[in-house]
Formats: sequence, C-alpha cells, structure tokens
Amino acid sequence: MNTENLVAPWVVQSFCAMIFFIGLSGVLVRRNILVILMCVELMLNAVNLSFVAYAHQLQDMGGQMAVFFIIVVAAAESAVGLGLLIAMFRTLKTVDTDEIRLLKE
Amino acid sequence: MEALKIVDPSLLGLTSEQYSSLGPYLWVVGGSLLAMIFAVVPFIPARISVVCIAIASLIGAVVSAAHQITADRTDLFAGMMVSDGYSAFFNILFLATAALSILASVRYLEKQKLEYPEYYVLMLFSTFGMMLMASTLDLISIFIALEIMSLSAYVLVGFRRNDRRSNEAAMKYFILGAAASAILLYGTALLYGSTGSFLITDILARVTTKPELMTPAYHLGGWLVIVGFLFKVAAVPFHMWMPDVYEGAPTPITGFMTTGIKAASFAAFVRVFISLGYGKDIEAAIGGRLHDVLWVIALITMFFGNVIALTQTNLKRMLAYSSIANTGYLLVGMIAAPHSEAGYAPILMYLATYTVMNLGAFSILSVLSGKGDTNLNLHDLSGLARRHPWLSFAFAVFLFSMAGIPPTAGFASKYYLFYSAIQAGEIWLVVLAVLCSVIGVYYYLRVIVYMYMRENEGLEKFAVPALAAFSIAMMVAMTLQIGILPSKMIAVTKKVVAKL
Amino acid sequence: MLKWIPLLPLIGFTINGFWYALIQCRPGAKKAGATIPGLIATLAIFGAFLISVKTFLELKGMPAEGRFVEQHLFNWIHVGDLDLKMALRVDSLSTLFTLVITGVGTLIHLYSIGYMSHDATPGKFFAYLNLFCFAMLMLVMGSSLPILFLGWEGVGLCSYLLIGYWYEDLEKAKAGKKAFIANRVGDLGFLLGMFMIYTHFGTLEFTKITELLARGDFIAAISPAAITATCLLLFVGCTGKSAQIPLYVWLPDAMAGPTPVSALIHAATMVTSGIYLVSRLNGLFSLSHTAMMTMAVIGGLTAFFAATIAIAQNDIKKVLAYSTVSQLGYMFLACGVGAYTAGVFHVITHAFFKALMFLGAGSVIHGMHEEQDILKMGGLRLKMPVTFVTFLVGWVAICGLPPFSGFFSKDEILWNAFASPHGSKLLWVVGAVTAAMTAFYMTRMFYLTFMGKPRFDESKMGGAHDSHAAHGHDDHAGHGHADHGHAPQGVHESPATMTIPLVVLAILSIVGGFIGIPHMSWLEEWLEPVIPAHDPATFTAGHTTEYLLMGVSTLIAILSIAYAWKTYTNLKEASARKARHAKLHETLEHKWYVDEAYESAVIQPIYEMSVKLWKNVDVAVIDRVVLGFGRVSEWTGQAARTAQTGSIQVYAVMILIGLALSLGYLVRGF
Amino acid sequence: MEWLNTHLLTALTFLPLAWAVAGMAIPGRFSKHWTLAGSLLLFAVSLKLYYGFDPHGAEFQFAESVEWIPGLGVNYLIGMDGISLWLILLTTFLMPIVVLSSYNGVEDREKEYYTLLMALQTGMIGAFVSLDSFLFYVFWEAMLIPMYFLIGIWGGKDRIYATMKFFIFTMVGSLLMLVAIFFLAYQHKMQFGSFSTALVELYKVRLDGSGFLSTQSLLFLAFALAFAIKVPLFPLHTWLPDAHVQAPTAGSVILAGVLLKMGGYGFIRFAFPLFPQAVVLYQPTFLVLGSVAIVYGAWVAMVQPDMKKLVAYSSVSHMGYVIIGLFSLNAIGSTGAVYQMLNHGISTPALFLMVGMLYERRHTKEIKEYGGITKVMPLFAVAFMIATLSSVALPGTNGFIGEFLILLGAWKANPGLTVLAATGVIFGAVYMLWMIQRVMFGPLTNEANKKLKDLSLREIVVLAPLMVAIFWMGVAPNFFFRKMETSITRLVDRTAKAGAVAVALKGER
Repeated sequence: MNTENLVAPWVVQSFCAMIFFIGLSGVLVRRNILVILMCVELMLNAVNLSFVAYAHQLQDMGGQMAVFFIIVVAAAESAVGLGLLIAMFRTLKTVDTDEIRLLKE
Repeated sequence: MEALKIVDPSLLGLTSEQYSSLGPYLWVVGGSLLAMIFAVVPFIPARISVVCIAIASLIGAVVSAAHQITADRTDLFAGMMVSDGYSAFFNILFLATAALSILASVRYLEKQKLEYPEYYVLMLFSTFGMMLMASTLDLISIFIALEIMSLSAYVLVGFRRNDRRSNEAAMKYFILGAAASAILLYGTALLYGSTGSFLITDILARVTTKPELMTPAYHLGGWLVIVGFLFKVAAVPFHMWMPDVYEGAPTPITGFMTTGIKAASFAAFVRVFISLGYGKDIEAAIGGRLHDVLWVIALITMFFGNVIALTQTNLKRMLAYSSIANTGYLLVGMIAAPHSEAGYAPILMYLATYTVMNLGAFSILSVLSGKGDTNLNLHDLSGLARRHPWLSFAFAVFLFSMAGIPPTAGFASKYYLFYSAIQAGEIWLVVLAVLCSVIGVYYYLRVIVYMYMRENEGLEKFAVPALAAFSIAMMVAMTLQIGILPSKMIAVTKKVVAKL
Repeated sequence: MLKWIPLLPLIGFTINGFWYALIQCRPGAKKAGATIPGLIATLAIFGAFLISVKTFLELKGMPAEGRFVEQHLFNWIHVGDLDLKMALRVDSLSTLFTLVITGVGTLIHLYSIGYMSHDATPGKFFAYLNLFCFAMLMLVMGSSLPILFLGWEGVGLCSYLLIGYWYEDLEKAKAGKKAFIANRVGDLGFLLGMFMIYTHFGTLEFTKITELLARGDFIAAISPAAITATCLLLFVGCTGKSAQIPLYVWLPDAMAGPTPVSALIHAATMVTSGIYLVSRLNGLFSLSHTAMMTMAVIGGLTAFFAATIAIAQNDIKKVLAYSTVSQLGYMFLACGVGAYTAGVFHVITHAFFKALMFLGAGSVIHGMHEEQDILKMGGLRLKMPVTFVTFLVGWVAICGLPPFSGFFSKDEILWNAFASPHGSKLLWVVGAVTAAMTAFYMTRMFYLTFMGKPRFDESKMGGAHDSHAAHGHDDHAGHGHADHGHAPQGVHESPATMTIPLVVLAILSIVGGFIGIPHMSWLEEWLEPVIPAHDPATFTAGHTTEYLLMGVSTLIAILSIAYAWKTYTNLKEASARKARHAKLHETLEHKWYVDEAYESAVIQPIYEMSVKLWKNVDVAVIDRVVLGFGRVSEWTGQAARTAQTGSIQVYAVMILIGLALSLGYLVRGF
Repeated sequence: MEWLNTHLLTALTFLPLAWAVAGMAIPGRFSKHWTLAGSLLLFAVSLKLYYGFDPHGAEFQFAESVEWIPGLGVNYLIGMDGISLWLILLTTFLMPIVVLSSYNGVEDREKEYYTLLMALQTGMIGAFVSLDSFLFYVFWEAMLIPMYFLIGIWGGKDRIYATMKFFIFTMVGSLLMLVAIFFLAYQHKMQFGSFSTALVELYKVRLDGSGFLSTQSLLFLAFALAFAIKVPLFPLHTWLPDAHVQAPTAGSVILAGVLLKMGGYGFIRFAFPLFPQAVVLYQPTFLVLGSVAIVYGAWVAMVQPDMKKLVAYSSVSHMGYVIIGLFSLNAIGSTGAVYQMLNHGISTPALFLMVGMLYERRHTKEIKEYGGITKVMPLFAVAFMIATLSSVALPGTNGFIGEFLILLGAWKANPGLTVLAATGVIFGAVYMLWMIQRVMFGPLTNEANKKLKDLSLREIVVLAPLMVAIFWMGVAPNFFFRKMETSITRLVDRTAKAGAVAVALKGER
C-alpha cells in the first residue's frame, strides 16, 4: 500500500477539532434542545473520527475499538436525552432553553 | 496494513482469585438485574421485594469488598481494571452511600407518591458505575463507567416526572453532563493520539521514558481530561449546573449525588491525576503552571462556594454550595498530595467523612421535606429543637462537623487535610482555606440558630420514619466516632494509598 | 502587745458591722438605739488609747536611738525579690500620732453617742468610725510603705462611706464620691512614688530606707532628678489626702458628713496623714531642695487661698473646713522649709482646737436643730454656756494668742519660714497675712454665732422632724423615724456626753502648746531619732529677731480680732461694706469658681471624650470593620449569586471561558 | 479509688460531662439539684489536686499520656503546673455558685441548660490541663459550643447577633492558631524526624526569631491573635459587651470568670514559652495595647447606660492589666498578672451575679431605672460595695495585690507606659463609684424600687464565698503564691534567656 497520496494526519486532526468545536458552539448558541442534542452527537462523532485517524496513524487497533464503545454510549445517551426531553415537553410544553429558567440563583 | 494482532486467549479466562476480586461488582449487577425482574412479578408488592433485594445485594457486595482491602493488588482484564485497596475502599464507600440513600428514600418516596421500583434499580446501576470508575485504569472504560453512572443519575434527577423543576434539573444536568463527557472523550483521544495507549499507567510509563511525546496535543488532551473531571466534581468555573440540579432533584437523590457521584469522580480524578505525572519531575513543562491554575481554581471554589452559600435560604441549595466549598478543600488536598508525606490519604479520609456528614444531613432533609420538596427553607426549621430534640441534635452534629468544630469527624478530616497541605508548603493556601471555612461556620451555625434559638413557628410535628432514624443515628455515631478516634481511619487510608 | 492597738477598733468594727448587717438589716427589725453600738465603739478605741499610752511610756523608758517597738504579724506578699511583711513599728513619731488618733478619737466617739442618738442606723455609723480608726492606726503604725498605703486608702474608703452616710440626699452621695476620687488621684502619685523608691532603693521598709539614706555613697549613685521626682510624686499623694491646692476641693464638700466625722477625719486625723508621710521620709525630702521649695510654696499658697474663701462662707462647717485647709497649708509650709517638728507640733495642736471647734459647731447645730447658717444664729452664749466657753478657747487658740497652743505651734512655723535655710522672707509675709485673715474670719464666725442678739425665731424651732430643705444641711431625714421625740422646745445646751469631750479638748487646747515652747521644746528632743533637729548655726537670724517676730504675730492677731469684732458689732455696717465690694465677695463665696473650673476643664471633657470613644471608636469603627467583613462576603455572595441565571447557555459559556482561560495560562503562562 | 489517684486530671476533666449525661435520666425539675451536687463533688475532687500538687516537684504534675492519633504525632497528653492549678480551682469554685445562682433564674429547658453548663466545665478544665497543642485546640473549640448555646437560647433580646459574633470572632483567631500548630508540628518533623504536637517537644523546635516578620514572629502573632481576642485586648474586644449583655447571668459569670482567663493562660502556656524571642520583640506593642485597653475600657465603661455593659467594659480594663503584667516579663509582673486573673475571676462574677439578682427583681439592667436601692436592700448594698472595692483594687482586697504587683512589674519594664496604665486606678474608681451612686444612693424615687426584697438566703449563700475569697486573697496572698511561684519563675526564665539572645541580635544588627 503506497502511502504517499494519503491525507496528512494533522489535517484530519484539525478537521476533527473543527467539527468538535462546531458541535460545542452549537450547544452554546442554539435555543432548541433537540438541536443541542444533535450537536452533542456531532461532538462525539468528531471524537470518533479523531480516534480512527490516530488508530491509523499509530497502526494500532485500540482506536478503532474505542469508536465502537463511543457509538454505543452515544446511542444510550441520546435515548436517555430524548426521554428526558419528552418528559420535559409534556410538562413545560416547550423545548426552548430560555423557557426553562425556573431554577436560578 | 499488516495482519491484525490476535488477542491472546488467556486474557479472557478468569483465575479463581481474579474471580473473587470481582465479587462486589457481580453482587451489584446481579442484585440490579434480579431487582428488575422482581419489579414486574405480579403477586409480590414490588416495593418491598425490590428494596430487600437491593439492600441484600449491597450488603453482600460490602462483605466481599471488605476482603479486598487487605488482599494485595490483582490485575483484571489485561490491566484495564485493578482491584486493590484503593478501589476496595471506594467500593465500600459507594455501597454504604447507596444503602443509606435507599434507607432514607423508602419512606420519602411513599410520602412523595413516587413509589416506582425503577428508582432502586437505577440507584444500583449508578453505584455499579461508580465502582467501575474507582477501579479502571483505562481511559475509555473510565468514560464508559462515567456514562453508566451519569445516565442513571440523569434519570434519577428527573424522577419526579410531572414536576417542572425536576424535569428542568434533569435536562440541564443531561446537556451539560453530555458536553463535559464529550470534552473528556476528546481529551482521551488526544492523549491516545500522542502516547498510543489507553492505559493510564502505560501513558505515564511512555511519557517518562520518551519525554518528546509530550507534544502540545498531549498537554491539551491532558487538560481537557482534567476539565472533564473538574466539571464532574463541580469546581467553580464549571459548577454552575450543580445548585440547580441539586435543588430540582428529589432530596435523597441529591444526597446520593453530593456524596456518591462526587466521591467517584474524585476517585477516577486521582488515578488520572497521578498518570498525568503531576508532581513527578516530568511535569516541569506543564507542572509549574498546572499547579498555579489548580491553586487558583481551588481558591475561587472555596471562596465562592462559601460566599454564595451565605446568601441561600433554601437548605438544599445551601448544602449544594457547601458541597462546592468542600470540593475546594479537596482540590487543596490534590495540590498538596504529591509533595506531602501523607500523599492522597487525607483526600480519601475527607471524602469518607464528607460522605457521612452530607448523607446524614440529606437524610434529615428528606425526612423533613413536605410534598414536592417544599418547606426546606431556613424559617421552616425555626423551633425544630423543641419539637424534635433528637432530630435537631443529629442535624446539629452534622452541621458542626461540616463547620469543622472539634470532637466531630469534619474537624479531624479537615485537620488532616490542612496538615498535609502545610507539609507540602502551601501555607498561604491553607490560611485562605481556613478563612473561607470561617464564612462556612457562619451559615452552618445559622441553621442551628434557627433550630435552637428561634421561636417555635416552623412546620408542625410529624412522625420520623424508623428506617431513616436508624440510618441517621448510625451516621451520627460514625461522625462522632471518627471525630474522637480518627487514628483508625487515618491508618486505613494511609495503607490503602501506599499501594496506589 | 502592739497589734492590739489597731486590732481593737477592728474588733469593734466587726461586732458593730455584723450586728448591723445581720440584725438591723433584716426587714422589720426594730430600730436600735445609739448607746449600745456607741459604747462598743468607744470602749474599743479607748482600749486602743490605753495601750498606746502604755507604749508611749514604754518608749519613754528606752534610750534615744533604740526608741522603737516592733511586732511582726505575718509575711504579706512574697514574690520574686519583693518580700513584704505585715509588721507594725511604733517609734517616737508614730506614737505621738497614735496618741492623738486614739485620744481625740475616743472623745469624738463619746461625743457622737449623743450626736447620733436620733439616727436610724447608728450601728453602721459606729462600725465605719471604728474601721476608720483601724485604717488610720495601720497608716501610722505600718513598718513599710505598702502597709502605710493600705491605711492610706483605707481611710480614703472610710471617709467616702462616712461623708455619704446620709446617702438619701444625692448631694451628700456626690460629695462622698468626689472625696474618694480626689483621694484616688493623690494615691496614684503616691503609688508611682512607691515604685520609684522600690526601683531605686530596692526596698519599701522604712528602716532600710533610712539606713540607705544615711549612706552617702548610695545616695550619690541616684540621680538628683530621680529623687526630686520621687518626692514630688509622694507630695502629690499628700496633696490628695491632706487637701492641698490642686486637690483640696473635696474637703469643703466633705462637710456633708455628720459633724463628728468632720471633726475626727477632716480635722484631726486623716488630713494630717500627708504630714506624717513627709515627716516619716524627711531624710528623702531634705535631699531635694526643689521638692522642699514646691512643698513650701504650695503650703503657703493653700493657706492664703483657703483663708480668703473662709472669710466669705456663711455655713459654720464650711468656715471650719476652709480653716482646716488653711492650717494644713501651714503645716506643709513648715515641712517645706525643713521644720518637720514644727509641722508635727502644729498637727497636734490643730487636732485639739480644730476638733474642739468642730464638736462645738456640732453641738451648736444639734442645739439649733440643724441650723448651720451663722447669719441666722447669734447670741447663743446665753443658751449654750459650755459650748460657748469651750468654743471661745478654741477660737483664741486658733488665732494664736500667747498662752494657747495655737500661738506656739503657728509661731514656730512662722519663725522657721522666716529664718530656716530653706525658708524665705516672702513665705513669712504670706504666713503672717494668712494668720491675720485666720484671726479675722474666726472672730467673724465666733461673733456671729455667740455674740449679739439672736437672729432666729425660737418658737418655730424644735418642732416635729423639721427637715429644712436648706442647702448643705445634714438634715435628720432619718428613715421615717417618727417625731423629734419631744414637744417643740427652744435652743438647748447639748447633753453631758457631748459637752464633756468639749471641755477635755478645751483643756488640751490650752495645755497643748507647752510641749513645744521654742528652744526648750520637749517635742524636738523627743523626735530627735526620727527627725534630726536643725543646728541653729544655719539659721539666718538670731534669737532676738525670733522674739521680735513672736511679738509681731501676736500683735497682728490682736489687731485683726479687734477689727473683726468692731465690724460685726452692727450688722448693717458689715453688710454695707460687703455690698461695696460685692463682686469680690461673691467670687469668694463661690470658692473662686474652682469647682466649676474643674468641672469644665477636667470632668466634662473626659465625659465627652468617653462618649465619643464609645460611640465612634467602639461602635462606629471597630464594630463596623468587624461587621464589614460579614457585609463584604454577603455582598459578593449576592453578586455571584445573580450570575446564576438558570439558563443552560450561560452555564455552558462559563465552562468554555474557564476552559479557555486555564488553557491560555497553561500554554503560554501570561 | 486507685484509678482516681493516678488519673485525677482525666477524672476531673470528664466527670462533669459524665455527670451531665447521667443527669439526662433525671426529670427536669431535679436536674438543678443534681448539677449542684455534681459541681460540689467536682470542687471536692479538685481540692485533692491542690493538696497533691508539690510546688517544687516536676514541671508538669499529674501527667497522663495516651497515644491518640499516632499518624499525626498527636497524643492525649495532660498535666498541670502551679498556674493551671489555680485556674482549675477557680473554675470548680465558680461552678457551684453559678448553678446555685441560676436556680430560679432559668425556667424553660432546664435539663439542657444544666447539661450545657457541665459540658462547658469539661471544655474549660480540659483546656487548662492539656499539654498537647492539638488537644488544647480541641478543648478550646469544644468550649465554644456550650457557651454558644447558653447565650443563644437563654440570652436576652438580640442574643443571636451576640452569640454569632462571639463564636465567629473566637473562631477566626483560633483557626489561625490551628494553622500555626500544624506548621510547628511540621517544623518538629523537619528538625527531629517525627511529627509531634506535644508542648514539651515543641519547646525544643528552633525557629528563626530575628526580624519582626520572621517565622517565629508570624507564628507568635497567630497564637497571640487567638489569645488577644479571648482576653479581650483593646482592638479585638467588641464581642465582649454584646456577649455579656445578652448572656444569661450564669453565662456571663462563667464567660467573665473563666473564659477570659483562657486568653491569658494561652499566652502563659503557649505563646511565651514557644516563641520567646518574638515575645521580647513584641513586648512594647503589647504593653501599649494593654495600657490603652485599661484607659479605654474605663472611659467607655463610664458612659454605659446598661449595668452589665459597664461591668463588661470594666473586664476589658482589668484584663488590660493582665496583659501589661504578662508582658513586663519579670517575676513580679507575671505573678501579678496571674493573680489579677484570679481576682478578676472573683470580683467580676460577684458583680454580674448581683446585677443578675437586680435583673431577676426588676427585669431591667438600665442604671436610670434604679436609685436609692440601699434603703430597701441594705445587705445587697453591703455586698455590692465589697465587690466594687475589690474591682476598684482597694488595699486589703484581692484587686490591690494584683494591680500593685502588675504596676510594679510593668514599672520595671517601661515606666512611661505604667503611668498611663496606673491612671486606670483613678478611672476605675470613677466609673464604679458613679454607677454605685446612681444605683445605690440618692432618694428612692422610682415606685417599683420600693417593693424590692433584700437578699434571700440562697442569694447570700451564692455571694458569701466570693466575699470571703475577696478578703482572703487580699490579706493572705502568699497562700496562693506559694503554689505558683516555681511555675512562674520557669516561665520568666525561658523568656528572659531568649530575651538576652534577641537583644544581642538587635544589638549587632
């Protein structure tokens, strides 16, 4: 396998970093909780990509393996997240983060 | 790519003493599964059966964990998990927390009309998550254990489904928890990328042998992992979620979270902290400044934790902020640990006594709280001493202990922590910590003022449930015992930490 | 045997005291008469008198240099190198004082049985009187300065208790307080003087101090400034106790107490303790000329100043009070010019005739049913013959007419002021002028009280408890005891128990002078071991001038008596003269406004200062600072709390800011 | 009984607590008799201490040592010397009087009241006997809790402000002391290889005491702050008047009688021997502060409308004497200071008890409410006069011996300041006599005062021992000095030796 036409590792890593911070800023900026959940997923997948990139770079299967765990956990997480969202929607009738300001100070 | 390395089959088989060291975990998992089954069995009232199973499994786990403390270190799953004194100590702590929280919440759930058996199952899952966190050496499995613990905690926080505050708290906890876990994960990825291994012991070994591995990515990754943990233990810049979540969650759960989840986070944090080589010679590049950053974080955590608690009238929020302040003291312990002769022992002892105190306080609050956690404000307590002398005496003992007044456990552990901090040369930090704790003395004593010195117009007399009374009495006894004769506890923590 | 002298009055005090406290204080206890406690007290002091006479005779038998009796009771304070023994020591000087105290004391105790017959709590009165005698005896018999100080403050306490005896009247209570505090100011000086002595001499025992004073080399080692400072500090103590210029203000107000008290404490004994101290430490004082000079000047000034005020006083006791201050000034003048023996001699004679006149005044007041204003008296010579005669003797003695004791002692002082190496002509002039004024105001008082026509309406007198609201009266507002015991009854002579002491004192006033006749005075020879006599060579004038001066002073006395007698024969002319220079008379009447000056210069500023201290420093500054910490943390708490807006976005942003800041520091370390 | 002889001090310390816990079973009505019996028993036991103590024996007698926290070098080390002997006796002497005086003063929650009193006594005696700095700190703090509750529950109108202020004030000082104790233990490890907080061990620790901000000086300041707050010394005294005015009679008697001595005792036991050079360095500062405290306390006391506050400020003034006595660094001054602590522990409680008696009758402490009391309460007037004389330091009473020795000692150290301090003698007389005049003398105008009853038998029994003590200590002070002399000379020698070193250092710098 010739390796010369492959992408340089730092490119992939910086790409992952970009996606990660897009996801993070999504969580900060967006009002709608559904979008926030999606952004969290985005962050997790960015990490997956960086894992795979490192695994390839280090020629070690550990990274690849980690991705599976992360995907499983991300699934569980979003399940719980959506469950909570529905419960909240049933009482607060909204998914907007500005509405849920009951607990403060 | 050359052929994939085939995993060595011998790793999968479990030798007999590996099997026994897994005892506590098996008890808890078995207990939770059994509880789930019995929850749906038609003719046995779920409430009693699930509770009994949960308590039984916890007690079994404690018994088997007790052996581990003395037993020497056994590696499991090719080094990913270890069962040594350290993890046994924490396992016992988590199991005790879970048992005492369950005792406190039995009557509480009845009062709040929330008698769904899943409560206890989730509690067991969360305990299992904590136990894993205390014993894994692999970054990914730390992440997984963290998620097991947190996910069940998110649901437990939102347990009061049709109450807006509970939902809001759960949602906030979920979003920010998920974001923090993602940050932690990204840190893990960077660490993996720069050192090529997940095992924190390997990372340390590789970095010490080849210092050039410490690229900026490594530092970023290390710091992101630390930030992930700082979020979990609610150090100040990352603490904003905690008061709202604690106020929204049902009281026993708040108790469970302040003690269990914080202790688990600290357990994992200590292991990762050591693996990042903080305090060893290699930390020169990052160490000097890491110490200063942690120093500042510890200080503002203590200061703001105490100062904001001063202004709180809601008891749960006040205890939330006091828990933040205690995180500050623990961070002081973390900073001082590598340079002091006692090492991380004071942190373990502080966590143990902190757990006893807070659990006691929250059990009392769950006994006191009315429908939907109302009447937990300061003026609801006024004149409590006249109506419930023993309950207010217990609460007074816990408050004195939190304030760090002698013959109580809080004092002994604070003394031990500051003592080792002084040995590490952090004199000025200790002086500031001591002054912050004076602010703490004020708002702890203010509660006692309301209980003992105000006229009697608080909430009317009510029956104190037997189970809760038993657990509170036990915790009062433990607080005073550790306070008066702390040497046994100090010896245990020292022995446990020696083999870290 | 010596310890019984102070011990007997102490026993008298305890008996009367406990009897009063345990029996009379019980609610509903029946009112006790004055005779029983009076007798106990008098017997106690009389016993002490007998023993002191026995001691005196014993001392007489001893050779001159070994003339002292000592008795060690127990060691009082033993700390580090300070070793104080509670020991009594009577030598020639203190035996005189014990004789005066116990002698005059017995007479006054006897007198007050009659005087206090109508009082509600005589037990308490006699207990205090005995306690006073105990303290005074300790003062004069103490073997070291702290024991003297024990007596010193003890008498201060008793004078406070006795002046404020009729505590119901706020004026009297205030007078008591004023006396104690003025004494306390003096005692501060005394205390500091004691410390100076201790640091420089290493001991506080009189015997050791006199030994060290004798050793020339030791004295040379101490700086003269230190000695002067010590003497001046001790003298400040004397001014407080013996009512000299700066601190004399309490003595006139002390007249608020019952008259026997004024007689015993404020005439005969307590006020002379200053002279005792100075003559006891005469060795120390004579080392520093400046201290002697200040003493002489202050003594002279006080004598003159008090005499001027006495002229304008209308209250019989106030006149006597200012005359006492003036005579004390004389005594300090004597000590100031080095004539300690003359000072002691004047103390003795003054004790006799001043006590006599006070008791006489007491008998007048008792007879006149609490009338103290001499302008409302007159012509009492017929109503109270014994008091009249004895008062006459007292009057003549104080004016200094030859055969009487006053003449010898006052003249001795004037002679020494004139001729002694420390004295000066100016001092003699001041002394002479004061002597003239003394004669004037004494005659004025004597005449207005006893001579001329009665200026009071007898029928109104002597009715049921006639408690006049007159200023400064020692009214008999006894605790509601019923009536005066008998129908309205005119001015009457005092009963026997009061007149006998008067007679005895009169005799003493006449005879008293013969112990100190110049050039062959028994007293000088008697006090030789304690007070070294002056060798006449150093005197600046010979015998002839001495006799000449004696003539001059007698002449002055006679002239001013005649002048006073003439002015007061017709009252109208006297009041016309008073109207002429009214303003001067008015200032004199108001005691040169000294009390008001003290009030505004010292007491008021301290009061305002402490209010300011309390309000501003304590409450405003310290408390505010202390609470400030609480408030600051409360404020930051509130501020930080509002940052908790509850929105997830804000929390997430906080996390990011935390992350960014820490990362920035970690990577570059700003 | 054998155990009692060998472990007398432990018995003395924990008997009150055990007695109180045993008293729990007794119905509320009898708890006061039970406590009185307990405190009298304790006084008897403490007399055994007096007879057992041999002034010329070892430095610390009746010593007991049991390992407590081996990991940190802390052991349960207790013992006593001449000075703590008298302070313990003062505590056990005052307690029966306090219990008897609050017989009908306290109605609600009697059982807790008496339990707290006994717990307080355990804390106090414990602090006086502990020779391990950590143990001392534990008792020092544990003592605060009962007093906190006593003032907080049975106190006056705004008792909560007062008790909170009292607690936090003392807490700040003592926490800094705790940090200093840690540092000392750490230095001991550096210099001797093993942790130890025992006093005798810490005496051996060498600390650089050269400059004003050297380690020894900073440590000394940390200890001195804690003790100065407790004394209370001039700028740190504002908690005392509030605590006294709001505390119940028994509370303020114990607070004035014993708790204030804790500060002085702390100086003697800890600050002086551990940091001799720093003591010499800071001697002038504390002499000035002490003198200012005397005059300031007297002046502010003069203008107080409330009797209890007046007596409280008088305590500030009296304790100012103790400070200048201690810091005169010579045998006479130090003995005077210790003796003044005992005097203050007799005369001020007497005054507080009597103000309490007036309060029980008229329910007011305002001076203007009274006037001419002597007419209706002559015996009370006699007792009040005796207590005033003692507090005004009249010779023949205990006050004089204390003040005379202190001023004499201070004169040797710094004559100028002693003049300022000695003026306290005058102002002391001024504010006390003025108060007596306004309360005791003058016409009986106020109607309510006419019906006041004189002292009951119980009240006489309460006051009699104090009156006897006032005169006994005034006339026969040697009885007290004999036992404490050697301890004081040891204290003074240690600071004097270090003083010489400090002077040498100052000299050559």
